[in-house]
This record gives sequence, C-alpha cells and structure tokens, in this order.
Amino acid sequence: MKRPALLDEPKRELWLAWYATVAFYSLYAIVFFLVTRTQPPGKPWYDPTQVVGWFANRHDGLLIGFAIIFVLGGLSATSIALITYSIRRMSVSRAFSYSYLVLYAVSAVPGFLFICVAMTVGAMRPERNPVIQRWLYDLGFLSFSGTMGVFLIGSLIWMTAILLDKNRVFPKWFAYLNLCNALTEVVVAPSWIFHVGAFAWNGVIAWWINVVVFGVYTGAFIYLLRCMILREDFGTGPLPDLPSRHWHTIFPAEVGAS
Amino acid sequence: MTTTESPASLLPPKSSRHVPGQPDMWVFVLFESLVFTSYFCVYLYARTQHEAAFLRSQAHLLLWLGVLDTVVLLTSSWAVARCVQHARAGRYGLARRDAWVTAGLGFVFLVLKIVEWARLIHFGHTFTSTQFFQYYFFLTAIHFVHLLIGFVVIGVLILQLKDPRRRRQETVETCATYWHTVDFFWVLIFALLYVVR
Amino acid sequence: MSTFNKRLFAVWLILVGITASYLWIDHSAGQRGVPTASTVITVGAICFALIKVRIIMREFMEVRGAPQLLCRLTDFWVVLMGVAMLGVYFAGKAVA
Amino acid sequence: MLVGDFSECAVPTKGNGAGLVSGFRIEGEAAERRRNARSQAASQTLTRLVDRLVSPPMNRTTGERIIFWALPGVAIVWIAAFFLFPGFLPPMSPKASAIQVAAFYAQHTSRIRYSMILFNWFCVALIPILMLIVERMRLMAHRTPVLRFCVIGVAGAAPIVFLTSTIFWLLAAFRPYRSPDLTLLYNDLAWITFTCGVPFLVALCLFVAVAIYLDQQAKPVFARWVGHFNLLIAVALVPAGFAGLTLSGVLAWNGFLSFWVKNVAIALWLIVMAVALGRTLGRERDAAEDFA
Repeated sequence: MKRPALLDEPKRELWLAWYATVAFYSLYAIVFFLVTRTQPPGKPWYDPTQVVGWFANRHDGLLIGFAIIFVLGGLSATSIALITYSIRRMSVSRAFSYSYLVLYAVSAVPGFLFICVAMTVGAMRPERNPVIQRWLYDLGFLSFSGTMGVFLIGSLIWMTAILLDKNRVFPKWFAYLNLCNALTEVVVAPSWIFHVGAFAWNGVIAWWINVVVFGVYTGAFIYLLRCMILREDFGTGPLPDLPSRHWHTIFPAEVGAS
Repeated sequence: MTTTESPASLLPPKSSRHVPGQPDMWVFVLFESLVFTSYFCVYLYARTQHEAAFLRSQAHLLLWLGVLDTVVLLTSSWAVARCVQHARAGRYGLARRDAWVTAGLGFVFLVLKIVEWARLIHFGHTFTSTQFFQYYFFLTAIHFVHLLIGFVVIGVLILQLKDPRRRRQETVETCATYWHTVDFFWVLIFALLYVVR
Repeated sequence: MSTFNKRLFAVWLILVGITASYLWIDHSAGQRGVPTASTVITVGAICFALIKVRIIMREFMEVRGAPQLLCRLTDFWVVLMGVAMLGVYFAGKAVA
Repeated sequence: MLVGDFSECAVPTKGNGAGLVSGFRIEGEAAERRRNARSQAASQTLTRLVDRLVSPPMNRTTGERIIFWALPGVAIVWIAAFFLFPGFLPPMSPKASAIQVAAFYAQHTSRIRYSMILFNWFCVALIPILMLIVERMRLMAHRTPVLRFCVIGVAGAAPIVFLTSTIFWLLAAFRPYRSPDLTLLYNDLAWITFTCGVPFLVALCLFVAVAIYLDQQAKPVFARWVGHFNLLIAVALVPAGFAGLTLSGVLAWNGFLSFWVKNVAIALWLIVMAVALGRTLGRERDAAEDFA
C-alpha cells in the first residue's frame, strides 16, 4: 500500500489549514469583487427605485456568488484556527488564543452571513416593494461594513500577544500592523452616520483606504503564517529562524535581539 | 535647517549608529503616516471643491487654541526626548520624571481638546453639521484615539523605568518613537485644520 | 556633564517659534475675521508643518543618529507626504 | 531553554560594555531564581498528574456520557418542533404570494410560535455535542490542535444560523395582521437563513472528515468510513446553498435537494455521529499523543 507523502508530513494539518486560508481569501475576493460586485459597495444615497435597479443589474451575480459563500464560507475557520494555533505557540496565556478563536468564530455571522442572506432575499424577488428592497440593501451593506467590535478587539488581542511573546512567532512589526488594522475599525464607524461623502459606507476614507489597509494586513499575515509553519519545530521555546539565508531581510528585528 | 550641519562629534560613530527603538515601530510610523497622508489628501481635495463653505466653518475655530495644543504636544515630545537621553545615561530617576511630565502634558492636551469640542458642539458645530466639521471631528478624534493609545505606551515606559530588571533602552526608545509620531501627526493636523486657507 | 541638553531645548524653541509664526501668518492674511482662500498660505502652512515633522524626526526621534537607510527613508517620506498633499491640493484646485 | 532565558532578561546591549557585564550578573541571579521557581512548578504539576491518575477514570467520562445521553432528548425536541411547525410538511412554497403567506401566518399563528420557541431553545444544543467530537479529536494521532480549533470555530456559528431563522419566523408570526409585504419579507429571511445557512455545517463535515483521514494509528478514534460519510454529507448539503436561485424545482427552498436532501442529511449525520461517538466514549485516552 502506497501512502501519500502528505500523511507523513508532520506539519500536514498546518499546511492544509494554510492552503485552505489562501483558497478562502481568494474565493472571498473573487465573489465580492467580481461575481456579486458588492465590493466596491453600492451607493448609500440611492433611492428605492435606484436600489431596485442595482439589484436588477447584478441579479444572477448576487445569487450565484453568495450561494458559493453559503457553501464554502465556513472555510474561514481555517485561518482563525491557524492564527489561534500561532498565538498558542507564543509564550503568552492561553486566554489570548481562546479569545481570538471565539471572537473570530462569532465574527463570521455578522461578517458575511447577514450580507449573504439580505442580498439573496433581495435579489430573489425583484418585484418586491422598492422600500423593502432598500431596507435589505442597507442591512446587507451596513452589517458587512459596520461589524467593527469583533475585529477591533480581535486585532488588539493578537497585537498584545505578539508584543508579549518571547518565542518570536511573529515579528513585532506585525503587531503594530494589527494596531493599524484595529484603527481602521474605528474609522469605519461613521458609515453608520453618513449617507454621502468620504465617511459613508462606500466613502474614500471609510471604504477605500480601509480596504487597502486590510489588504496589506491580510497579505502580511498569510505570508507570516507560512513563515511560521516553515519555522515550526513543535517545541515550546523560541521558534528557530527560517532555514533560508535571506531570513534576516524578513525579520529584521531579530537580528538585533539574537 | 539646523539638523544637517551638526558637528560629527555629537553623533555616535558610524559603526554604532542604530535605529532608535525597535525597527518594527518604524514600520508602524511609516505605514500610519501613509494612512494619515491619505486622509489629509481626501480632506484637501474636499476643501478645494467647496472652498467657501470650508472657510466659513473654519472661521469658528480658535487658532490660538490650536497653537496652544501644538505647543503643549511639542513640549511633551521634548520631555520624552529628554527621558530617552536620561535613560541612556542611566539617570532613571530623571527619566521617570520626564515620562510623567510627558503624560501630564498629554493629559493637558486631552483636556484642551475636550474643552474645544464642547465649545464647538455648544455652538452647534457637530460631526454632522458641515463638511468641514465632519473632517475636523474625524481627524481630531482619530488623533485623540492615537493619543489614548499613547497613554498606554507611556504607562509601559514608566513601568520599564521603574523596575531595574525590566529596563531596556530599546523599549524606552520604542515608546518615545510612538509618542513623537502622535506629536507630528498633530503638527500636520493642526496646519491642515486651523491654518490652511 | 550637565543633565540639561541645550540642543533639545534649541530644537523645541525652533518648533514653538514656527508654530507661533502661524499666528502672525493668520493675522496678516485675514481682513478682520473674514477668511479668504489663499494658495500661498495653504502651501506655506503645509511646508512649515512638514519642516516641523522633519525636525521632530531628526532631533526628537533621533533619526540623525540612525543608519543612513532610516535617514533617507524618513526624508523620502516627508517629501512623499508633501508631494501627495500639495499634488492633491493643486489637482483639486484645477478641477474646481 | 537557554535562549529563552537570555531573551527574557533585560540587558542593555547597545555599545555598552559595562552594562553587558552587569547584565550577565543580573542574568545569573535571575536564572537561579527562575530555576527554583521552575522546579517548584514541576513538582506541583507532578502532584496534579498523580491526582489525576489515582482518581477513578470514570470522573472525566461521566460528564461526557451525560452530554451524550442528552442527545436523544434533544433529538426528540427537534423532531417535535419539525412536525409542529406547519410550514415544513409540506414545506411552504417560495412561489406563494404575499397575501397567501400572510394568510398562512394568520391561520397557523400558534403552531408557528410554539414550534419556533421550541427550536429556538434547543437548536444551540448542537454545541455540546460538537464539543464531544472536539474532545474525541484530542485522541486522534494529530500533531497539532489546528483541526480542533477549526471545529470549535464553526461550532458556534452553525446553530446560530438556526437561531437567526427562528427569530425571523417568530417575528413573522408576532403580528400576523401587519402589511403582507413585511410578513413575506420575514418569511423569506427565515427560509433563506434556514435553507442556505449551511456554510458552517459543510465546513464542519469537511473538518471532521479530514481529521479522521489524518488519524493514522492502529486503532483510529473513528473508523475510516465515518470520514467518507462526513464527506458525503458535506456534498449533500451543497445544493441547499443555491436555494436562492430559483422559486421552483429541486433547488428551491421547498425542493427535493434543498429541503429534503439537506434536512435528511443533517438528521442522518446526527444519528451516525451519535453512534460513532457512543462507541468511542469508554475508550482510554492514553493512546493518543495529546499535544495540548
């Protein structure tokens, strides 16, 4: 009997989770930006008839795209699990890893389930009363953009864990990047207040700049999680450096410390 | 400018030149500067599109209060810069005094800001009243949040200086770098909100 | 060795001086409470602010004692911020 | 270990020779202190371990048995709620007009309310059962707890989907005389949440399947076929996600795939996983390399 190489790889679970994370974020971006075209978001100032037009415009995209999320959205748990694992690998209390796990497990429901349900229900019956259609439109976008607390506290938890960690699981600059990400969750709050302008849910500040920060942040942690898996030695002390000779370009902080 | 023609003797020798604080903190400084620059750009653009309306709202700000804010924060920055130098020289008592001065001045700034907000809201200028005040309250509030984080940072600094086993010059410098960043963000915000015409 | 650093004090004086000069700019620009748009003041205020930022970085943040890379990087950043802000300002003016 | 001690200690390193020397002295003392503390902690851990070994092994499993045997009770409530809700047998048609839907809620108000209150109470009872699976996963021959975290990550969200749908159903039945358009809206929200809300269940089945496949030991916790079965259930749940696409046919929320296949799959999953869990309950926990 031939055993697949994956089964003998000690880091197999970590790699599976990492590839699932990459797959999930790619899928998420494709569905939200290309299939449903719900990102960049619709205009918050649309009147009911314009909202009906907006739904009509992307009818199939909304239904198919969000159906894909309905099926595969649960894969978001892989990135949460991997990050939880990374925090557990740090020399900090378990309270941090469990907090992160629960916070982000909670975040899935308002984070993407509400927009999927609201937009599907809206696209399903184009003939529905336009005022109610706009109600669904608001529910979709505001629940998606305005779900701030879990990500704010989650990022701060991760940041604190990295700063306290002595096992060098993540570089400290990423902790500060967590702070930047947490601050974007503060910046998005005015989207609950304004219908027009830079602070509305599609505004330059509340959406565009935040999305860029979030993109940088997500790209950084996916890359750093990969580094962590490569460096993982299944011990409890400091993680060894990357086996590459260019590691010091990636973790400049450790040069001074070691 | 005064900065470039400094005597070479005052600078550490080339070989021992080091990044102040964790290099990682500089990633934050540079990244957050970009984020703030993008906010400033959005504000400046909005300004040019509605110049008259912005000027009319801007006239309700008190320039001298802004100048006072700035001077208070600059002084706090000066204090934390002295704190770093004292700590480097091993004068931890003085360093701690300066850290407290920094926090105290930060607190004065905080109070000034709250008074200013209360005054504006009292006269009916709120987050939702005009476009200028939208940006005014947004920029001052996001800076306020950075300042609140700054208090945590100064708290860490004071704890570090207190406990001989924890004292690390690197952490002291890292904390100071954060505080200076909050300071220079305010310098920019002040110029853009109060002075620009 | 004195514990009072004269250099830092001088830096602080300069920074406060620049800040105070804004009062004078403001005084000379407006016609008694009626502010008018002024490109000169806008550009001047932004440039002065950026000079202050550079002084803070160099002196307070001790970049002048840092490796060349950080010196250049921070200088580049100051220029970048200036170019971005003034660029958007003039672009906005052109559009308006 | 040694490296850890070094990094823990506060040593001013930058170009300060004296600091370095005194730093090492401090380091020596601190390390001594730490070593003492550590040996104390080690002896404490040992006592705790001994406690655990001499106490009857039943202690730990009794609680798990209670949770396990609560499952039939919970299942009865679920089945009761399912049959009590007038909109399931047969499932309400998505093609019904607002007037028809409003009339339905006006006519069956009580049965809708009581069935959904029941379901609201007990849908989250899924969580303790999922935690039993998580505890089984501890015994699997995995190197890391990542897959367990994956299951915990979806365990909360899965029943919350059902919870949300009960809220919409209860809202629809709360004021049956309101504008029919609004009742239709609540009805749509409830049905779409209930039917399409499978992402966490699909992911759960996939995670359990992968966990079983990777459990490479002489006596695996779950048999291999349980993994295959989980994959099959995951596939069976997929069509339900597409229920929004059509108002009639097999994919519609009252259709063969989206309603019958999906709900039968969930029921089957519960039954099969319960049987599989029941078989593992008494097993010793020594076999696994417990990384936690």
